[in-house]
Amino acid sequence: MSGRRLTHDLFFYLGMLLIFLPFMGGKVAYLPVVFAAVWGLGRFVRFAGENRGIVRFREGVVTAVAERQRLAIALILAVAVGLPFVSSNYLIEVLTSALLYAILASALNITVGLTGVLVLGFIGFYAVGAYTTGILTAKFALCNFWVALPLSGLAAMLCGILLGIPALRLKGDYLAVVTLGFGEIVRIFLTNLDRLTGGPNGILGIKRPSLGPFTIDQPREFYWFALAVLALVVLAVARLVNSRYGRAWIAIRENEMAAAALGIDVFRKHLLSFSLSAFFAGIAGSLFAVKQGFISPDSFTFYESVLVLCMVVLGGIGNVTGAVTGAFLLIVLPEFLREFAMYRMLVFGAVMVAFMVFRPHGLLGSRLIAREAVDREDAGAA
Amino acid sequence: MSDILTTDNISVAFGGVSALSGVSVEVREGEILSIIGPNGAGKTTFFNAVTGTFPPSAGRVFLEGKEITGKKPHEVARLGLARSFQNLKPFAEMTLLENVLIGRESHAVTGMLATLLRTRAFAADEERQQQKARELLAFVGLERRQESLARNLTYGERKMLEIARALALEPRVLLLDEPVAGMNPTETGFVMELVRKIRTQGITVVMIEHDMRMVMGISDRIYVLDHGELIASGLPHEVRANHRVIEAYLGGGKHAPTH
Amino acid sequence: MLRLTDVHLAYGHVHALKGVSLAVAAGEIVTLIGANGAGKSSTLKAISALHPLRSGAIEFAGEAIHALPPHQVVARGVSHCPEGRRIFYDLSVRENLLMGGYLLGKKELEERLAAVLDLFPRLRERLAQAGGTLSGGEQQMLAIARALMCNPRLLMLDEPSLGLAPLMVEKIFETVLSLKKGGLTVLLVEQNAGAALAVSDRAYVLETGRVTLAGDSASLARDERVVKAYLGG
Amino acid sequence: MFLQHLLNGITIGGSYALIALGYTLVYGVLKLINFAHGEIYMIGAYLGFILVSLLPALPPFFQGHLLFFLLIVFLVAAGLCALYGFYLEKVCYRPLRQAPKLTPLISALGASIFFQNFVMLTMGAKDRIFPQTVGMTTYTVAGVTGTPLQLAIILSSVFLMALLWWFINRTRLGVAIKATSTDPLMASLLGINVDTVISVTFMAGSFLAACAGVMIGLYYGTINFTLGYLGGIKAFTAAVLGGIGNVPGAMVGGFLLGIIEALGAGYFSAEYKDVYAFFILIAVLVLRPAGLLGKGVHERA
Repeated sequence: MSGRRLTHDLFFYLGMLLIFLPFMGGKVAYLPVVFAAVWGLGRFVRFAGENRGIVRFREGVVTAVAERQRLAIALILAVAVGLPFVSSNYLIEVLTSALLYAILASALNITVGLTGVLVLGFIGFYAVGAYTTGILTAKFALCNFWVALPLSGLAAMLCGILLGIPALRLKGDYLAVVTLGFGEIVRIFLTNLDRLTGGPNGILGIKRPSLGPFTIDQPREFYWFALAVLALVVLAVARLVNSRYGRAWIAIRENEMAAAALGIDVFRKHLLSFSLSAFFAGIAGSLFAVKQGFISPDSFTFYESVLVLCMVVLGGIGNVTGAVTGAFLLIVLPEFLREFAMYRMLVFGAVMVAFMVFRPHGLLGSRLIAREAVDREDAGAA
Repeated sequence: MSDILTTDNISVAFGGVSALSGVSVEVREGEILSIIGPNGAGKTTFFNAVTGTFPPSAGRVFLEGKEITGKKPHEVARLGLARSFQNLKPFAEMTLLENVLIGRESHAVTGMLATLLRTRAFAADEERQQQKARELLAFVGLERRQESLARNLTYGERKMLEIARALALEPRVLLLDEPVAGMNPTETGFVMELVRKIRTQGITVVMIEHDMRMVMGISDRIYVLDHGELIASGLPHEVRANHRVIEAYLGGGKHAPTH
Repeated sequence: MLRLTDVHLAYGHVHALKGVSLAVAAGEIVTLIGANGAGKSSTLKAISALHPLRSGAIEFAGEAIHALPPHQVVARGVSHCPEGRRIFYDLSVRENLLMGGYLLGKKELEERLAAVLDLFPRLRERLAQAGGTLSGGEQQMLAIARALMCNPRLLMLDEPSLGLAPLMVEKIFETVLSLKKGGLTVLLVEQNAGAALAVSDRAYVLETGRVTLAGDSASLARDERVVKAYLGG
Repeated sequence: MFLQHLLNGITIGGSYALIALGYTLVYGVLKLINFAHGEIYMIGAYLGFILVSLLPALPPFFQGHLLFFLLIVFLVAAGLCALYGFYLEKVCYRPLRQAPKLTPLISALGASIFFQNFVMLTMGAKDRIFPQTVGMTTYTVAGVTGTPLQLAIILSSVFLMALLWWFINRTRLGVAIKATSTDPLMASLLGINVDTVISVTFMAGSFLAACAGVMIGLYYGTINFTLGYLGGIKAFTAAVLGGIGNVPGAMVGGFLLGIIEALGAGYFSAEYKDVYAFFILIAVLVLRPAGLLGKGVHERA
């Protein structure tokens, strides 16, 4: 290491000290420790990035998993089904909520990952789904869960269509802001339409569903139920991806003009992906309502939208399994950080930054990376 | 021969600047027609206006006698008017096969439900489209690379992929925007052969091109654009002799384009 | 003055330069010819450090420059006028030129501006106009003028004749010749091989990322292979 | 009544505009939404709070020259925030220049969560009350009630915007920012150090956001660590309203948003105050997709 680099690093951290100083009061002593850790991590990652062996190992793993997809899926499913037998009720609750987020992330992946449309207020659809179920089954007790479930999906889908028709004519970041606006509008209405939504207090006493003689009452049963729904959603998304729909979506993401010139109705395909996402989000919302038994606007903040988006990106944009993985990571990981209690979110934010900086393509890599690995082998063989 | 594509006085203006003014052309069925002219003459603008990418501000466009003015690009494409782009636009993160399959989209018939349930009809349709896509890749000489990602193609290969993709629409008329720009003579020869083969399949070809050997070698007729206006049209040798064309484009100077 | 030694460069999987070695002496005009994708523009990009080398070395005036960031390559006196002109459309002609002389001192900048405008009197009339409103030929002139603002020792021009009317092309090449008379070294990339060979001293032919032919322009212009492939004989 | 709402709207709008400028400047050079920008604004407000709280401990000279003291507060808070902007770019964005489009967005959100929790841990989760510094005397002119503070805020916002305008149109570094926005590659070929330009852009944006933060702190009197979220979203909305990437657009958008909100809250219902902004935004975007002052999206052939 050259002396110049060291001076540079020194100034870098001194400057950081300076900006954090006003907030720290007497606790400045911690900072150098943190800086030292950050510095060390940076060095390590640089080493890892330069080390071709590690890169090749990762590619090997990606290819291997891609080749034994069925086996991998069966294995994961078996573990997922068996998990409740060895978990505490608390852990099952956490896992169930991870399942719901996984549904959301898979749904969002359709628009963000496949069509390349950034949606920032996605939780709005989730809220619509949850409130539809809440209002139908508890507030006015109009029908049972099994009727409310599809209706929740459809209600969210309707919102998606109503929002999509004007909004999808916009491009990129403008569209993102409009969806962000939608999320906020939903939340503000939920807070203020007291008679319908219960206002800030929300809706209480939403019952868990029953099916004939069985109720899906126990945490464990509900977990399985959510798992089944997730499996269906993932299957549906995967099948769409590997069909003309998925291809058209990706084509639009890559180049709208070329896609249109090849006869693809860009607007309708956008709207389709948007409303499908909304539908699945509504279904997830419905499950959320019955899982909690209680919903209020506080559960549907911008932060939740961001969280779901992070799941998609963290797992690897456009990667179906990536979205699910991202969801589990982001829900289960903070649980392990519980011991840090108040520092949990601080660490979480820092980890998010670090993760993106060091693994910009997400944990599992985008669809592209996996294919590049295969294509490289072709090129090598040719 | 009847006219398959005609424009009636189309004009395009961008923010007050006229890019195309009062251009009327008739494209005859089965011919190879070239549009030439200096850069900025409005050739690509003409393609954009015809295909609905940037609709004309005045005038009308007819395809097989039906008016298509102001229709969306995808509607125009489905009616049988396919195009390639000057700046290459392959779907970089898709394989070659998938790229061509996008062009088959308007011929695919399976619905959402069949796709989700993976019905037999779905499988049959998918197989049919893939078969056709493979044939097209073979047609342009890319069959061995069908599983490669489009981003890993060379420049010339990308141009070929664009043509295959446009052909996947099974168009009546194919618009090619500078198909041989930047290619060496061998590759140019291959494309010339390809364009002739496309015509024998009953597809009318309209192309924008700077390469005079290509233009003079395979065109049935030529239109010349300059400053957004049509300044000449006719058979290759007529156009070559037209003094306005020489002045505006071909040039007599010692540094005139020689290739 | 400029020397490339076994330069390799790759964009992802596309291996654009596969061991390019060439040299440009002070005061000469050297042309790179070749088909699209042969590696001409990539060579220029490698020299101005827009893309890191996979291996090899680039030396300018005796100093290795391939590890420098782009702005420091410019500071050493290498100016690159890329393909497609890349005028700042929303900036005025004057601002465009001032950006070209970004590294100069205040007084130096005014002097340089006056000198460059003497070369391109057309631009003087249009100083306040936005760059995007110029005609194609004027834009090309502005691009060259802007590249000259930093008072370079080596000027690299990428396809200056592209898309211009024949008259304009002639003008551009006359300008290049007059710059050479003023002592500037020029590295030219051209599709229009005939015109480029007519003005340059020496030339290199690039094919698929390699130099396949090199020599003085006059004999290359007569070389059978060049005539067949690039001059359309 | 109308004029009263208008005055309140302009006061708030000025600070929206200042924050919006940060979004717009950064978007110009990096084509990226700096989602942590709202937190910079929040940190600016807290720095202002910390500095103002120091007043009683300072020599009496400062108590006597309050305006001078406040000027120093502004400069120090804004200067430190400029450093925050510098670090934000350096740590969260610079390594991601070549990364997929959404990656920097996520890292920005991470930074945002980090900053929020950092401030919460060090300054507490409860509202902090700004010490009374400027007298709260009110003046009523033609039925419109205003404070000297309000006037000062409006004047300083306008002054800061003029300063920015001068910077980007009259200085070489400023023009380099514009040049880098249009074509970063070309800028680097002309000897412009694009990294420096980007750093400066972040610092300028953060400087303005911090000023807005201190102003809002003084104006409302209370601050909270969640301040950055809504402020950021509103300002971002303002930037998009005017046409993101467009500097005058951000100014117009900011004032407009402030006024719309104040009028909406005054004439309709205050509960839905935040909704009006979004509805107007959606309406504007649907009718004029590139924002009010934005240029139409056109492909250069």
